[in-house]
Amino acid sequence: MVLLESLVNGLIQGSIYALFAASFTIIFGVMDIPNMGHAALFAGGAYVFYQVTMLSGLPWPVGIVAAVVVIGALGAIVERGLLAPLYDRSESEYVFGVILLTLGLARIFERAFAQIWGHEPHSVSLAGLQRGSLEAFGVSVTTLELLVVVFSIANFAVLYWLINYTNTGLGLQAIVQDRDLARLKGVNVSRTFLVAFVLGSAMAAVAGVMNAAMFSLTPDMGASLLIKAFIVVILGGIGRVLGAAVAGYALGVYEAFAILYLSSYYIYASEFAILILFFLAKAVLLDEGEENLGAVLVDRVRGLRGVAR
Amino acid sequence: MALLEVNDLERTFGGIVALDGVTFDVASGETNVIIGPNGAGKTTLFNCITGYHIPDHGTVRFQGTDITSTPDYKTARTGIRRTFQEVDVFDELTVAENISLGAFESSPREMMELLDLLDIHDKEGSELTLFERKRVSLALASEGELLLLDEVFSGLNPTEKPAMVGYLDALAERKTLMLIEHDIETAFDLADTVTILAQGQVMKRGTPEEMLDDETVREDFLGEMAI
Amino acid sequence: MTRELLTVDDLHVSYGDMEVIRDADLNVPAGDVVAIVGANGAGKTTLLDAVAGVKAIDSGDVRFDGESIVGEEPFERIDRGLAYVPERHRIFPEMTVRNNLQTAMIPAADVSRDEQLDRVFDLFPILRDRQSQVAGTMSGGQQQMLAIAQGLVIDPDLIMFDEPTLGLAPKIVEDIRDTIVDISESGVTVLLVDEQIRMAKQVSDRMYLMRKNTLQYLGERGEFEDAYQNAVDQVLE
Amino acid sequence: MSTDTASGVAGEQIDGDLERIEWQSVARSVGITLVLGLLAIPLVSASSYVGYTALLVLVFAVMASGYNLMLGWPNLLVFCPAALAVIGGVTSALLVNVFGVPYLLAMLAGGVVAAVVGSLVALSAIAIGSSFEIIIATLAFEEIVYYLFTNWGAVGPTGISGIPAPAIGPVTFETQVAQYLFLLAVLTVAVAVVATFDRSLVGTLAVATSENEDLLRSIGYNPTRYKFVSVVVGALLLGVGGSLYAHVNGLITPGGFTLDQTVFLLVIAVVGGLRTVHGPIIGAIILVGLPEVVRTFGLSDMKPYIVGGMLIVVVLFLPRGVLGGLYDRLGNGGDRSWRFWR
Amino acid sequence: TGVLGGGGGGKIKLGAINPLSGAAAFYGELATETQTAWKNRINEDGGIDVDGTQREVSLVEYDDESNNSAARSAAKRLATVDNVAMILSSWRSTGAIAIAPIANDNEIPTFTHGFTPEVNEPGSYMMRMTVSTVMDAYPALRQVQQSDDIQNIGVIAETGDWGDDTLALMDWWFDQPDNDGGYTELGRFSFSQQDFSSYITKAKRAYNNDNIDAVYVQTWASAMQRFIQQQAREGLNEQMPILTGLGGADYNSIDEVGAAMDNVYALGVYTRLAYADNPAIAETLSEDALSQFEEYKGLDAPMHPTAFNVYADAQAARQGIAEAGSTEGSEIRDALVGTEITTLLGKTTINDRGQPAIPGSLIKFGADGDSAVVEDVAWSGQLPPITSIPPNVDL
Ligand SMILES: Nc1ncnc2c1ncn2[C@@H]1O[C@H](COP(=O)(O)OP(=O)(O)OP(=O)(O)O)[C@@H](O)[C@H]1O
Ligand SMILES: Nc1ncnc2c1ncn2[C@@H]1O[C@H](COP(=O)(O)OP(=O)(O)OP(=O)(O)O)[C@@H](O)[C@H]1O
Ligand SMILES: [Mg+2]
Ligand SMILES: [Mg+2]
Repeated sequence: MVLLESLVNGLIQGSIYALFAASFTIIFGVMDIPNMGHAALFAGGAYVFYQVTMLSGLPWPVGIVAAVVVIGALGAIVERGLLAPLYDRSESEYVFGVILLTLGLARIFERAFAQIWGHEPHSVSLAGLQRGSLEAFGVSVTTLELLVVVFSIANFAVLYWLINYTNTGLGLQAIVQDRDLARLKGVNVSRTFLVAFVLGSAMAAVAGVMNAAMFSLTPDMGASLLIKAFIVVILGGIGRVLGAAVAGYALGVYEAFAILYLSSYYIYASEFAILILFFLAKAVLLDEGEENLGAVLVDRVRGLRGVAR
Repeated sequence: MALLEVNDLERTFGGIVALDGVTFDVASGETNVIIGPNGAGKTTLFNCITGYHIPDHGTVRFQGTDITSTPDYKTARTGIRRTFQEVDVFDELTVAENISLGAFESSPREMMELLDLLDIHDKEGSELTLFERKRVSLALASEGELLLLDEVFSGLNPTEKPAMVGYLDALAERKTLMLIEHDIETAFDLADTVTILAQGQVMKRGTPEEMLDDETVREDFLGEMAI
Repeated sequence: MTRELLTVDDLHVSYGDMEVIRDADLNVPAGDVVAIVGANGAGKTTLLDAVAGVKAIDSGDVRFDGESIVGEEPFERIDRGLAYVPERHRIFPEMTVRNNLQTAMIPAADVSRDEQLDRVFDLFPILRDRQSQVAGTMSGGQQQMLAIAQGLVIDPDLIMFDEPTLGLAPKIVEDIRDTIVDISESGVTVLLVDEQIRMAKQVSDRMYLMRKNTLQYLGERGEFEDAYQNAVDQVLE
Repeated sequence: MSTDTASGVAGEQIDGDLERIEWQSVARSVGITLVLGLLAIPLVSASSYVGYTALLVLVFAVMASGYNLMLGWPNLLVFCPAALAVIGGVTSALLVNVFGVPYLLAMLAGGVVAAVVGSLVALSAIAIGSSFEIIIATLAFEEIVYYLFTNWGAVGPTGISGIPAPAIGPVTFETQVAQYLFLLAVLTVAVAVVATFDRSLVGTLAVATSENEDLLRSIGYNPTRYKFVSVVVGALLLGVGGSLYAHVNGLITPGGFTLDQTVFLLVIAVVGGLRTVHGPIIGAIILVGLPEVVRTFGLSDMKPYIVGGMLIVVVLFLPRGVLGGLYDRLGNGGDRSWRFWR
Repeated sequence: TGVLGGGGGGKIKLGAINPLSGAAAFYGELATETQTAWKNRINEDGGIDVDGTQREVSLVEYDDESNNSAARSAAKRLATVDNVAMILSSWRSTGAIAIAPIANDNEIPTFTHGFTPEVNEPGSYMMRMTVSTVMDAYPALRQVQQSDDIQNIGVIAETGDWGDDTLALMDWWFDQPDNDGGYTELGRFSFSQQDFSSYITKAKRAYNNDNIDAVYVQTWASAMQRFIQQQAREGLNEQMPILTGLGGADYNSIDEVGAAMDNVYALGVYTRLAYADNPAIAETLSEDALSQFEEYKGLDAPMHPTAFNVYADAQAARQGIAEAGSTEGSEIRDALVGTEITTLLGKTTINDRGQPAIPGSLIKFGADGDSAVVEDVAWSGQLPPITSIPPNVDL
């Protein structure tokens, strides 16, 4: 009973992580852009929705469309205007550059949201979905929570299809590996990247609306989710859409159960410890496609021992 | 005693058998050329000798000591140096700096003189032409006793190849060389012995003349251009 | 009169202040194999890059099948049937062999994918066996085969090879040579950059020498021997 | 000698001895720091507030110098400098407060403990290998340090307060000018460490690891070693910086050393110029000083725009940071490490 | 322009450190607006009477970015560059620790909202009118003691200092021989927690197993609201009361929580003012407080409990300066400590450690259709100035 309920809680919590991570996967996981401004796009979508529905009184579908369009356009401007000039840089310059630049953007956006809409939490209503609820086996979930689960799964499904079964997805993978060669092989580099970034932004906008409807709307609404999303995407394996989905839900479920059994301070600490161990284990066991575990282990241990040389 | 003794080396990658029981010796001062089809395991053999990869089975002995599982940076210090199939130099360092990093005992100047690099000593790695890069990477690799050179001629044009042969001849006076090569003509010019590797196995070893005399070798491995 | 499939007129290309190609004219008749030979750094790769649309040109004209393609993006040129196999087995190292081929087919809207895959797999059976291997873990020569397959898989009208036999074993070089002859016979036009020269002589119908940034016409099939010797002398002097 | 003149090649450029460090150039770097630092004293003593800001600049410059060693040379994306700094700070604060250890000893102990922890971080980061996984794993490590400290009675969420000012023997650096001089001395030592590292073979090899590990291994060097040394030395400086922070402020709270602080240090290092000896100092002046300028002009409201805008401009137009950009402009490659024998 | 430091004869310079950006920015903005409204009112009235001369007030405000270092530099700047007579408000606890040495060294009386035993040392220049988390829990614990239905409570608290102190208080309280009942720790969560369903599940399990009869939740307002909403959605409110403290900080958005407030006990200190229309609540407010609140309503200041509190700080500052007849920090402090201060919150005294004894009440909410209503005042009286755990004041 409690277990079932915790499982449901975990899945819902996981869906929230997954919801945020889904749009982040394409921008960070696939396109290799560590976008620190993603939380701002997320909140921005919700603010546009708030403006259109709660302040201007238009129906909610208009709000969704407006959020998608405005944030998608914003994404396009950011990608074309600010990120594109960095693509040719060496790896470390690129990573630092993108992190700092999007951090700067995040500051600007957060401040702008606060100045326009205030710091106080707003509540938004999404077609009254918060109210309706379903009950089965003594566990109740709201319609909105269900929708969030469905939406995040649908997001991942679309992404999975897009990355693995479409030209755009193939092109994306190619660009990330070797931009010049991708162009030479006829991938429309600027369009593909633009499309993907805009798609990621638009997905973030819708996710933001849902998150705001579930909880409340503040300028820094996505901040705490951003780091989880980083974890989820990397845990799932860069570029692996399904991996990110699984990691998102795993994290949610882990937290839900950890609350039941672990002294609460250690939930997050243990989460992070597990994460580090996971990376270490993965590095040792699955060394870039090598399947000879023994040899890899020996290699690694030797590499470390070499320090003392 | 042979300088290098390779005994029954095996290495697989997943289901792919790259080396399948390779055994041979290289005597000190000898220039040994390894030829064979693409994917035969030549590069993997170099990787296993240097310790870049650890073989699944078999041993590598250098100057009588077992170095099978010695990591690559240590084998480099004991006297086995190599070049990579993808020519590599440090792009952000100048030629002189590159070579100073590679040289432990001998003087960088000597090496640069030998390889005609003095004139370009202050060009950065990223500014070099292919031939220059090849020479710098050769210089980086030339400190050891035994030099493993992976396709040093590939991509060089007909005027550059003879020059490269000249450099290698000069090196061969002092060092033991193993070359992986697809350019049969040039390679056989240099070779004291030739090893044919195919499907991870040593097919035949012998002098260049013996190879050219062998009908099946000619047909299967040398191609008509070598004739 | 044969139709000129590719024409380059008065082409100038530079890197920064350095002019790498000066006043180059090139005619590639449909169905022929045209070879360009020349020393390292002469500008051959740059010429192909310019024709493929990955390197911007300073001035001049590039026409494909009669139409100017200057300013077009590479994907537009590929869609016209212009394939390019760049030098030194440039492939996508972290993708599988199959995905490498699929990626190459993205801009070629009208080819039948499975058929094309089958065709290149027949040409390079090793690639069929290694379809799901991560391309970067293949041997150098295998990667070169993949690079060539990437060019062929779009069923082009004109294919440009930049040193296609680099790093390939002699037997495979012969296979590639035969392949070039085969595809040429099936109507595909080939523009070949080769340093080995020997192969260029064997397969080409027309030959150019790239020397000190200029392109010099060496002659038609049958006239090569003298012209070639001349050219080599010039290079060596 | 005659061949030299004949081919126009100076002997030193070619026969450079990698094991030999050019102390002259190290001394130059240190000298510049010291002279400019001393020249600024009138500013410090004239206004106590400028002086206070100057102390912060020096403290952050020490920390960022340490961080720069990890980021700039081997390009290891270690994301837990704040954790290493707080470890140093807490160690030194507890040693002084609880055990009455003399400050200088406590400061060194802070550095050493941070370095020991840093060595574990380094080994893990090297084993993990992939950049983004290193980022997340080290971020996670930072969180763990935060949880452990907030949960540990001796520190707790409100941290340690009432930490005495730095002192050497009987001399306590109470006044701002005194503290400034002490911090300047420590920073000078830090600059000496970084410059020596930079001009040494180890530093050059650390750079080489970021370029091509396989090639490095093939010529007999173990990249692990040079990455390791960079991180450990960096951690040492971070620990010392954390100790300075604790004793200058009299307070250290775990909450002040989380992601925000890490990002702040990252921004200082990158804005100043990665892989430059003086970059972190320039970065600290800009990033600690900027908010004060903003305040002075009554633009507090605009600060996020100003800081955000500055980050964007730096990234777009000065990718190698202010100092790196300056060196590029001057065209002399500045103190790029591998120019070690020029 | 004649603006000299606190000691001169021109305007009285007061400093303000408010979080205008970062996590607590919402409160910082409220503070700014309220302080500005207060200052304008004072200056319209001719200023503060300092030893016979009417002097106007000027405010120097800095953003602490919700961050300790920034708070510290701001305090330093106010103390050394601006030479202010007093500093008003700093939202956060660790921020208060960061600025305490500066306030003390420079003898600048500082009103802070942070709960921090560390700064509440004898002779401290750091003072406050706000209730602390520990004081927060006090009426709830009294309620547990008095109620027959509630014996054991489940406690859910933030990770961090406030949560720690809450748990410490619980330990101490239930250890006292006179206090029966007990508590179970149900979990800690971070400040930015959005989803509480797992905690509620855990509480529900404890409730169903008869281990607890109510939950006590310690957190800030927005998170509290989410908690209440989620618990109501689980249909749990009717059975299991939520006790919460929070000084009643901002249940002004109760409209948004609506009927979910059913069966919630919340401590009202400044919130009460928002329900002053309710006769039961009005009972708990003094005449002075009510009339001052009427005055407040005439200002252009936010109708928000946090704003009421900021205003009370400012009122206290005014009283201190006027009574001291000086802008000397030490004299203002002497005038403030131990004196009865009248603000819109009622009559308050601040002890030598800077801790207030302040009136408050525990309000029990119920539901009326879709909206929440005040059902009952469960407790009313003076909250003791708890300065340490165990409290050195008899509760
Ligand atoms: N890391 C790896 N993972 C998987 N397979 C590998 C790996 N390295 C090599 N192989 C496979 O092992 C075989 C031998 O490769 P190797 O590179 O040694 O060939 P080679 O003889 O050097 O060929 P070439 O002449 O083309 O360079 C090939 O089939 C190759 O695909
Ligand atoms: N990206 C670049 N930036 C600057 N100069 C370049 C660049 N690429 C090539 N060059 C220069 O342009 C000239 C022509 O180079 P290109 O690669 O076209 O010659 P190539 O004939 O293909 O030579 P190879 O036989 O070595 O392939 C060379 O001098 C080269 O240094
Ligand atoms: Mg090979
Ligand atoms: Mg070329």
